[in-house]
Amino acid sequence: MITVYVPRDSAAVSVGADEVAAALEQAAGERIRLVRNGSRGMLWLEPLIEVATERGRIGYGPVSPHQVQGLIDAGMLDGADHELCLGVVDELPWMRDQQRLCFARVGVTDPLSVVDYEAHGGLTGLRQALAREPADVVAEMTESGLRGRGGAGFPAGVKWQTVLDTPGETKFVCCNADEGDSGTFADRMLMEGDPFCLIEGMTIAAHAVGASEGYIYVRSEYPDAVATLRRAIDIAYEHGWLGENVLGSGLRFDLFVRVGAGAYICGEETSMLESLEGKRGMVRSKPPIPAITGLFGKPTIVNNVLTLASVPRILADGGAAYSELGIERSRGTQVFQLAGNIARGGVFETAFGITLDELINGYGGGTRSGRPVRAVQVGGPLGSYVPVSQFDLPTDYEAFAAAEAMLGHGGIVVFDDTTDMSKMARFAMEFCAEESCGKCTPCRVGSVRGVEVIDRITGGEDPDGNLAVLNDLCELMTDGSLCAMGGLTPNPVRSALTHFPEDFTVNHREAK
Amino acid sequence: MSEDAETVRAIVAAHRGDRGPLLPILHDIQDTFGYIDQEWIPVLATELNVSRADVHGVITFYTDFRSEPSQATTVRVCRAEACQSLGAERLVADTEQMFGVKLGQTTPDGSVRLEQVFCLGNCALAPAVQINGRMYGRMDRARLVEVLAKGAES
Amino acid sequence: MTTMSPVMRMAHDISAQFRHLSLGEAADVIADHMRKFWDPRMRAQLVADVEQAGIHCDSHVAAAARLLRSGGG
Amino acid sequence: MALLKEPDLGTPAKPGPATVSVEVDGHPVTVPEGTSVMRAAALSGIDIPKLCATDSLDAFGSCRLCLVEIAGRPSTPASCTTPVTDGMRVRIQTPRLEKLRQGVMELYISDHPLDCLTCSANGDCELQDMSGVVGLRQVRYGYEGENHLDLDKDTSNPYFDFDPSKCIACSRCVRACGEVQGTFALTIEGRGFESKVSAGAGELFLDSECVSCGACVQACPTATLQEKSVVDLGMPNRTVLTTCAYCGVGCSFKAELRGDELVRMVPYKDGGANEGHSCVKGRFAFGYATHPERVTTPMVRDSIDDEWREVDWDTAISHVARRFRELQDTYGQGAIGGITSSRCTNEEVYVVQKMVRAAFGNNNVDTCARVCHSPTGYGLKQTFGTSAGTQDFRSVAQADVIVVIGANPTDAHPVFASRMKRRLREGAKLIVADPRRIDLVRSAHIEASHHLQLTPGTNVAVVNAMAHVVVTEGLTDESFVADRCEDFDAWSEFIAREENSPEAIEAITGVPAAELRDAARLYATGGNAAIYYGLGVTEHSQGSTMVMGMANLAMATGNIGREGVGVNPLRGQNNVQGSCDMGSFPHELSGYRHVSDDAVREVFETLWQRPIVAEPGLRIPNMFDSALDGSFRGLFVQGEDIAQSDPNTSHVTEALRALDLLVVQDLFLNETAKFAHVFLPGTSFLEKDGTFTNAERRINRVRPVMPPKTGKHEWEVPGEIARAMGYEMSYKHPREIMAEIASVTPTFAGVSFEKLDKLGSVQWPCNDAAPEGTPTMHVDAFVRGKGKFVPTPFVATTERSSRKFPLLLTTGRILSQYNVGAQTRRTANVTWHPEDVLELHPHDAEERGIGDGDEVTLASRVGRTRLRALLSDRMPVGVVYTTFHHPDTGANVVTTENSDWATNCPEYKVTAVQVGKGVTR
Repeated sequence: MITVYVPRDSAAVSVGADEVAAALEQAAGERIRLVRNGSRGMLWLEPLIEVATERGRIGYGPVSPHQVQGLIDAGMLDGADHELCLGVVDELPWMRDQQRLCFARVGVTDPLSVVDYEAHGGLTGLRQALAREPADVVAEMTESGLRGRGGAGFPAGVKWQTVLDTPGETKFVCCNADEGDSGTFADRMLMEGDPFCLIEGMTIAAHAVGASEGYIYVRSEYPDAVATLRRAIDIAYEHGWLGENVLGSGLRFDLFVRVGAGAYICGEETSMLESLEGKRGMVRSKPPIPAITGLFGKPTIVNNVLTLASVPRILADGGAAYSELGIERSRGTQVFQLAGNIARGGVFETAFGITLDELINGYGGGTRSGRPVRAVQVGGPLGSYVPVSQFDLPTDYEAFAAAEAMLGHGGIVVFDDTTDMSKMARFAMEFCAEESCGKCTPCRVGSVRGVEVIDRITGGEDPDGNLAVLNDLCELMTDGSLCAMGGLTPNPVRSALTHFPEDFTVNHREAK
Repeated sequence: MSEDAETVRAIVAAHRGDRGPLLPILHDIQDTFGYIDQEWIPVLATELNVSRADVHGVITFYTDFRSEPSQATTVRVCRAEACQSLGAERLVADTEQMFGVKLGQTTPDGSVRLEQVFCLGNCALAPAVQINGRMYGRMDRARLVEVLAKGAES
Repeated sequence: MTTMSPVMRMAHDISAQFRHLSLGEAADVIADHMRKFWDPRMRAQLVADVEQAGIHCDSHVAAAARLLRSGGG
Repeated sequence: MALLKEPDLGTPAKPGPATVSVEVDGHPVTVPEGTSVMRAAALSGIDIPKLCATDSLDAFGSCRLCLVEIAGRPSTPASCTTPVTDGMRVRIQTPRLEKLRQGVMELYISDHPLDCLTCSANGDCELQDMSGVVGLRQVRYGYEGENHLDLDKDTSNPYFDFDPSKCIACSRCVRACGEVQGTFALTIEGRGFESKVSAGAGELFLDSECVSCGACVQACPTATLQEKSVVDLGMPNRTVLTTCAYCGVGCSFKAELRGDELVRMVPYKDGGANEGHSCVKGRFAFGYATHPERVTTPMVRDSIDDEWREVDWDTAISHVARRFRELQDTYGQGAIGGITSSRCTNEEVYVVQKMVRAAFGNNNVDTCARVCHSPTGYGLKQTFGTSAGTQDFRSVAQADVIVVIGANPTDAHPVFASRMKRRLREGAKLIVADPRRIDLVRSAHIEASHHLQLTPGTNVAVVNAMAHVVVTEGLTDESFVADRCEDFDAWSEFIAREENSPEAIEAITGVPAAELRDAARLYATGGNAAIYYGLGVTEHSQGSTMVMGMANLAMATGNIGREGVGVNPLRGQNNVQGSCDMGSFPHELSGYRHVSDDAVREVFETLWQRPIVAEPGLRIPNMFDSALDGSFRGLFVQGEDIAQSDPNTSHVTEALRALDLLVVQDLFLNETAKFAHVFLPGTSFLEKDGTFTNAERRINRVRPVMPPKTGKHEWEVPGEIARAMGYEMSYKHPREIMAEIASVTPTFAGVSFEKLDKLGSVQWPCNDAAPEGTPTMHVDAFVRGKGKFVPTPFVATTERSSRKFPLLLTTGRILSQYNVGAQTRRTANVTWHPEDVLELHPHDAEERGIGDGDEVTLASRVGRTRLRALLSDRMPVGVVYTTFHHPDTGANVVTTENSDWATNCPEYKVTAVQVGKGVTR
């Protein structure tokens, strides 16, 4: 039997992977073992077929269903050459140059195969952790220098230490899988492509802080991730990886998936906790911090998917090994996501420090439209627009902050030179108005007024006066908002104004 | 109504023991009936020992929950930045023109409902559209027509 | 159902509470209660009613009434 | 005084000593740990601008007006949600902050109607105030943007309007409804800019779960939620601090007037009983005081079949005095008596009992507590040594286990219920013993751990079984019992008997033995355990026994003498505690001292210059019996409608008809007045000057809001009658009456109007030993020395169901109405409860072919009446329930003469009845 891989990842499926898989089954069902793996992350190549050969896994893509028969006829199952043949996937520069820690198994294994999981290093970290005292596990995390991958970059070890130090019979581990930012999809790909990794990371966290229950809060826009996670959790229970005696260690840990219901704000950690409690997703004031007063008022770890998915490897290899990667205070690897108008979009995991230019123009191949890049938005809809002139910025939390930008979770959305940046600024306010929880005034009312003021500016109505109003509003939202939603919405607006002021003048707009 | 109320109670019962179960319950109700009837709010409030206002506040906070039944095919066009970078706004305009209704509206014959969505996690294969829960990438007017035609069969 | 006078009815209500005591103890408690809370006219009425009821009267009530009479009502 | 605006420190006080020192704009202040920066600033004398913050609610952090700068931090945190840390240096007035605040106000005003000058909240609007405070000069966004100005007004509530166009979405109303009131009737609908306050599931306020407590109106910083009376009459301009005259909670209110017109009643934050909260009765239902049916002129008639004749006060008083003397001359000194009112002030009550004792020369004085809480007086006196609850209301915040027996606080004592519910939401456990599934058993965010759904009339069996579990399972607090109590051994021998075991009583009470055992264990081992009870305890043939049974249980587990524990009656009427304290019982002088005590009598005899009879007088039921046998001929009734409120109405009315002289003093021509010969107009609480004592022994001032509509203070009347009868008794002011009370009553020795005006209120005992009063009683020793265990054998009531009367009727109250309804029926509160209804279980209804809303006949051995049926699974099968707020129904037509063996408190709570469809026979 020849093992053939066709991703089940929903991005791959969105461009026909299911149809390709069906065509393969039909054309060569009896000759092959078809594995629905996660995606390798080279999304421009999806649907990507991989055939296991003695040379390694040979890739073909992107494949249309109607091309499948031809590929088989051309000897694909033996790894034969073809115009769609990419060669050995692991040797492609895109794959070769990555340092895949989080994504080591994603695209490689069958996401729901426990055999695959253990064969590729799964459970090593958990076993290491369970053999050690909780405080030692937390110390390892602290040593790794891992910072929250959700965007804020708070040191994970410090958070865990706080939860460990807070007394409480009941503690929780919550995974924030409400990946709502445009330009990010790594959480989704990991949940669909290596769910056990997340489960393992959360279990380690539970042991480290004394938690007995965990919740993964997934947005409803990710139905495939939800289904995969639920299935994985069932399998984990069946194998004693979860439940009342995890791997025979005596640890009790129960894990649940909860699904959001269409509210971007629930990606904000306190809003997510409210939502998990069955309430309106209204942002809470801090203090108290969730580590002390979190879900249902109990000490709670809230970490992003990739933060938790980084944990097994840290425990397996040691915090010191992890911290050797990266630069400055940004340690380890970041899973960059190249998105939008880009020729080669996908995930690229590498140590911090790589420049935007290497990512976008190097690995990403510039725009998909073939036109010059005008700007990229880094860190989601609340991130700044970075002009090409700043493409030498190293990917480092502090370096970005110094440039009044935000590295965030490493999502990068590329725009070409046809983009009207005043529209993007307006959209930032519109998005905020659409998704604001409505609790604080600067965000609730300010975002609506922001749209109106930008319309006045671009409409030529007292541009100078209204620009002053917009600046004041941005200042108010930044300094006055309750949470990052209102507080960071001015980032895209201001950066668009700073770097592309011409887009806000009537003349320019009329010329376009 | 009473039969439906029994179903609602059974859904609640299935979540007994869950912490903070309102959202999972609302999802299950909507999955079962396609919407959340106003008349079930008192039933939920009683069963969960919260107030009617509590339930109403939650339902209206989340855009997923519908209070009207609908048989329509739901077409959700992503309008987030990554999709905008590859013409999401044009796709929105095309879609609105195709169906003759705006985002947030249902066609007069009740067959298609257009919605906006902000990010489906398919940002490297933009623009993305979700049709009845299934995601499509690299979407344009032609492909949308094709997909909807196929969807009508399956 | 025979109709009892109000004081007799009340006396029976009180005596019913002290069945757990011996007759002597109960009589003391009941009489004491009546001295503390009953208008002297009511006590006098009870003594009269008990006399009239004779042997048909509840033993506890009768015993308490005897104490009330001897104690000067 | 001028309009009283209470300071608002922004966030609630934190407990504990002031240990954290901070500096606010250079001003040092030291506050308890956990205090917000906002509150610390306010305490240092600096108000930080705010809109969503108010010190009755937890900090929310939404308006962002209260931003501050803190040395060493780059951000501008909200001062309401930021706790102080030692050495913190806060700046609240910097150019950056001023700009931010103006920015926030600019946003608010860009979505607000510009009608300040014609707005009903003009002058009482925090939004308006803050615009001024932050120096808003322009709204650069203009007023053409998206807004909420066209939202419709909801005027459905009879007392307040909701105008969402003026809402600033601060959520204060929503939070008040949840945090303060505990009803959760409000929410925010939608999100973001579309956020809007919604009652229930997008309903009108009137149709929602709203209980009209007024907390939302109180909390609203704008004109969004506003009293209709303010809209109609305009802003008040002066305040009189006074006390509510409804239930025994005794809420403090600011009566706010515009000139001489009462505009609204606003709960007073410094009120010890209510701490700024209110209910629909106290907050809104005061209109009866000026109702056109008020009688303001004395009236006389020779026979009850005659028409009333208006007379002047002198004529009325001399008529009353002459007729009373004549009756005494003919039928003896003991032929007349008086009943004091639990709704009148301590001073008014005191003078009535003094009139009876000194001028009538007998002890025939009783009070309406006879028919409600007399067993409390008896039971707690026997066991603890004083006839009052052991705690203050605040104590409930320290309770870990709360036991509610025969009380329905959410309807009858709503403000205390809110305090209790707050504690329950914090995690305290609840045990409810009640035949009905009252709201406390299960309502939004509250759920009892145990509902002991006992058969009416079996309280004593239940409390005995709980004590049995305590004693036999070794859960007794042995050191407390040994050090503090007596007669334990005899009691424990009695209680440990098999007949008192949960298993043995299950058949009697219907309460599963296992449930009862669990409840007893929870009570004994769950931390601080507090018992609260109501008339469902006292109004039984064993009411007094039950009170002692609860006292035994509390003593056995050591749940007496500190915060969070105790045995606490929830008193029905505003001054029922006070009327009892004042010596209204026929066997007791003020302060619960027996008339046979020579030393006590001597104090009064010396002061009053009259001999006091050393024997007890007649109690109310005895008065009726004596009226029927002809030995009792004249009665003065102060503010009580005995013909409606007392049991077995036909017996009562027969007795009243038999009287030669019935003098009724009341606001309205009530049911009793139908049998009266003289009607003396009484004053409402808005006209009174004096004190009320609430269920927690708290003496509160009642201050006149308006002059007496009757032309005479009510406290003057008994004195004038006494004088006309030849006994000199006069006071120039009620403060002199209180001074006399203090001089003759050791527990009141330290009470004076001056002290009350200074401290706000005090809880008796208040004397040299406790100059500022006594919140918790029996702390080091019981009032009687040692707590006394009293064996409490269960004796079943003689009122039993039978083939002819197979159901048991129990009675109670509803939130919107009060007692006989004389007051509340004359307000818009009838909107919620226009008639009494009979609640019965659907099974019992089905058996009788009764549908919801059908008219039914309710019959007992003594009478029958008719009312409408309400099918409800709150009732157990076999038990029916109604209220007695409406005279048309006259629920007491069916209640019997059975009564508590010790006090003659009527057995309202158990009547064997039959219910039939339609109005037959």
